[in-house]
Amino acid sequence: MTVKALGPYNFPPADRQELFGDDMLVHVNWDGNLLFCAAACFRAPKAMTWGDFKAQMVDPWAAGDPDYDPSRTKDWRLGDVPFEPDPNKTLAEMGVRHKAVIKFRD
Amino acid sequence: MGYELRTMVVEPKRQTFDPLVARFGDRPATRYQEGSFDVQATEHFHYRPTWDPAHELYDVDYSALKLTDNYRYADPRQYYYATYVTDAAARYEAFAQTLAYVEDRRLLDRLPEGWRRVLTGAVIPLRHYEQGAQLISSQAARFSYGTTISQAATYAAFDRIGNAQLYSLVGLALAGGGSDALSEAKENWLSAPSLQPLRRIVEELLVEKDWASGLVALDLVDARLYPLLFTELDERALADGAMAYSLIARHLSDWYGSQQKWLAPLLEAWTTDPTYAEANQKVLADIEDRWQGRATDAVRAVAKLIDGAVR
Amino acid sequence: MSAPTTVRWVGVDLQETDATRAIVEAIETDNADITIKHFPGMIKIQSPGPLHINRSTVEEKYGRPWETHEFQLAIISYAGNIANWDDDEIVIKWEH
Amino acid sequence: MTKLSMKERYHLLTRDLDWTPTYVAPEEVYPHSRYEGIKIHDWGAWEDPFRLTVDAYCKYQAEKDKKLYAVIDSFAQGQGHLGLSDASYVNAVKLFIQGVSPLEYQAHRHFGYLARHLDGAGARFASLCQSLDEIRHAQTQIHTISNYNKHYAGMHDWQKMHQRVWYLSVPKSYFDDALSAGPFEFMTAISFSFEYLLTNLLFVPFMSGASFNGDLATMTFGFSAQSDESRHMTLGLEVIKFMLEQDEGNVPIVQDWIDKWFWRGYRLTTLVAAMMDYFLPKKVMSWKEAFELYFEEQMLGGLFPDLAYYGINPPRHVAQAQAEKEYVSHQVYWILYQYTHAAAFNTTIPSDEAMAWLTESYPTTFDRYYKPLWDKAKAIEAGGGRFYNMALPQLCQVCQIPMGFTEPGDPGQICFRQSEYEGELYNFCSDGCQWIFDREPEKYVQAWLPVHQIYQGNCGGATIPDVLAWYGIAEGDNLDYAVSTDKTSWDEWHAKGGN
Repeated sequence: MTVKALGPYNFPPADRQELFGDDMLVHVNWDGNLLFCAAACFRAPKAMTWGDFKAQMVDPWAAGDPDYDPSRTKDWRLGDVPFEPDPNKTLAEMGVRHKAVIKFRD
Repeated sequence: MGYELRTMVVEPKRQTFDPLVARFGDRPATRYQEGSFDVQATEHFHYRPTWDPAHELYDVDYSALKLTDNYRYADPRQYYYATYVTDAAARYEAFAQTLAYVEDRRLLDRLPEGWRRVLTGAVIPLRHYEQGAQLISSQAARFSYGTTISQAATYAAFDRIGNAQLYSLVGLALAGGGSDALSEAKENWLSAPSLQPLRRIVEELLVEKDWASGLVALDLVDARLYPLLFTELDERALADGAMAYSLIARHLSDWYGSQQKWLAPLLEAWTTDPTYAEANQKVLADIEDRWQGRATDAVRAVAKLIDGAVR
Repeated sequence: MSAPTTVRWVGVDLQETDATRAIVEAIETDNADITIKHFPGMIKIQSPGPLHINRSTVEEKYGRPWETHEFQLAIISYAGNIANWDDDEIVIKWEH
Repeated sequence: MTKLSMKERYHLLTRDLDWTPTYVAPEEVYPHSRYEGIKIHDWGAWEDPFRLTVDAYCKYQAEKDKKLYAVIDSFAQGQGHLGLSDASYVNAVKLFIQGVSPLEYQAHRHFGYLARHLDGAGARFASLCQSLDEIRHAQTQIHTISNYNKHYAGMHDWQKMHQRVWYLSVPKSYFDDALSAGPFEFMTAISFSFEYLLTNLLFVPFMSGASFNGDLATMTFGFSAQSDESRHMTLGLEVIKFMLEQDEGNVPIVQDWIDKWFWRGYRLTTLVAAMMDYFLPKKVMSWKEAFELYFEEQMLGGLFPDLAYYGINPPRHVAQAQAEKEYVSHQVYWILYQYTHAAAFNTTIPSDEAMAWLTESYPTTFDRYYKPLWDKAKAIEAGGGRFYNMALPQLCQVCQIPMGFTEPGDPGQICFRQSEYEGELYNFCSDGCQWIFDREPEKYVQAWLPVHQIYQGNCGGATIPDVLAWYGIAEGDNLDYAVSTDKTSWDEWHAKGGN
């Protein structure tokens, strides 16, 4: 189904990847912990390593929960596909795309 | 606790909303100002309209006539909803009283020769003209930019359908409460040669996309039609002893005065705008070129009918 | 889960003011089996069948002429379909 | 001469004004009324939902406003705001002027559009009346709340806030969605789904809440507006029936729109759910009770069996809304609570008394899922902190609410849905929102999502203070109620007052 309109109706997405250049938006959710009401949204360089992403973005945010222990994160998934974090791989190399969702548990 | 509180005066922290403070200073704003200035959204429209994908939901480009600041214009009557309906209610009440008097004294039956023809041939058919005028005004109410303009156009649209109902009430009264005079007037609107140039203008203005062009061109017609019917002809009615006509005419002539009160300053705002004055003047001149002659001809055809009916 | 509803209520919500009291009384007079609930500032009237508001009954309760248009000054909301609104009565019901 | 009936007379004063143009093509006069696929064969079959002429309209409305403005004036002159149940109540009023009044205004403009662009004169006149009613609502709200604005925070720049602040993109995008649709879909969205199906959930409990909390001015404008609303509801129902009766081919189109706009409207009302259960110091009824009374009983129980006659089913995804009545208000308030540093209202941890009421009102969910969160927030506060979420949240592409809703059947698990369209990913809070996107992706890819715009640098800067300044949020508008200027002032006024 498409939009019915009086004239061509095709506009570029307001938050398409190209507007973020070498960066992209990445969502991270702490599954099973409702303290954070929703997944966090970060702007991160595609070339950022997983190690930096976790230490510089995920950990400071999750530390808003006094019970957060950065060493206890586990069960990582990209969308619904499990992955083993490799701190030296870049987000792009891991297959993380603009507006993708990463989930973990503790 | 309540009693003690009432004796203490709490000083306000601010007098009004920020956009009004920015425009008029930090002092209490009028209800007209608070309900009008900067009320319409201006940014971050989420989706393009499917009925006009080339524009935004609110867009200055719905007209060629432009203002540097759209709130450069304000309605001198300062009508917001409550004051508008209050005045309108009084106007309709006054008209109802006039009509009741006219009916009570059977003044329509006592109209001198020819005046009935003026009513069914020229005046009552304006109920259709006014409905067309409502559509043109509603186009302005939706597509103009900024609440001061769109609000005045909204009330004008409602006035026009109100006028259409006043003309219809005259028609009902003329036929003793029945619909015969209305049918006759409608027939005239659709086929009498004296009204066809007028109907043609209205129909062509209905397909005019630029809301301001529609409004301005309609005003060119109004500016000839209303003085003819309700000022000049009123003189003749008085001379001729057509009391009912004169009593009714006053209400329509008053309405036209109120219409001018909001519209004339809008034209002035366009022609004196610091940025767009020159461009606007050209657009307005084009509108005049296109419609003025035709408006004159259309109203002349109505005048001719009247001249044939009464002296 | 939806609360199982066998009765298809129609109803009106009216402002709780002195001026609406006569209307409420007229509704009570003309409609059997209605239920009335009070909320702050508001009265909720529900009826298992069509709800009638009759001009003549309201006029009797007010002791003065009353136009059905005046109902607009009292009503907050309603449930059902306004099947008729003329000079003499207002009827709210489900059609099908 | 026989006297005309009310119906005949009304007909002559409205529909008989119309004529079929001959100098231009009729379809050129009404160019917007065919492209949506709705077929109307006979506008003459339109049943006028009410029979008010312009003179009667002005008379009754002037009378209503005379009463209303007298109350507004006396409330202001008598410093009625000092008699509220508590200053925290004003947060509900803030949400109203920021989020609802601008919608009234949008409705005003676009019913003006219907008054121009529908082919049927009866429907146009009803729309024109509604266009006037809606500017009435916007203005009476502005005028009532103007008095609160003089004394309380969060309302001083509502116009700017409505267009910029993250949570207000929820109502704005909802209305932008309706306005950008064709005239028939707009009527299904606003006249039917919003005014008929859902408006009671917004207004009636809100206004009863205002009354109960000492806000007579708001109660008066609310109930006075509602008296117009009953006309709007009638129009909404007439529109739906008219489309369904005109052509069988209209039925699936209307069903689709009902499905879409129920969910869209329901998601919007979850903000009201949070307001009802958490913002009002004195509670009137819970969201769950209101939902059962006004939606389940009256709409699912009453209206939809009527519409079944035409082959219309209850809205797709309605079961999800029914399941959520047990917990949705807690989820939305929890979002608002933890992002209060970026909001133009104040939230706080519910008092023990309020918490007990929540436990009692939501016996199966509150203690199990939400009380533990509040306990944690309390613990953080006991340690001298205040729990604020310091990351920007993921937003739903369609409803634009932070994605804090949970999986059907599991209030413990956040719900994620994702679609790919032309090489880009889009995220949704629910099956309902995903379904809406997948129907019309070209529309929803345009959405101005506040979080994504902040990250593009379009919202005043990169830091929270930059963005707040751009939002029009000043000191005192945001943060916890405990440290708000509203509370400070209230305590001061009442101390002086001898309390």
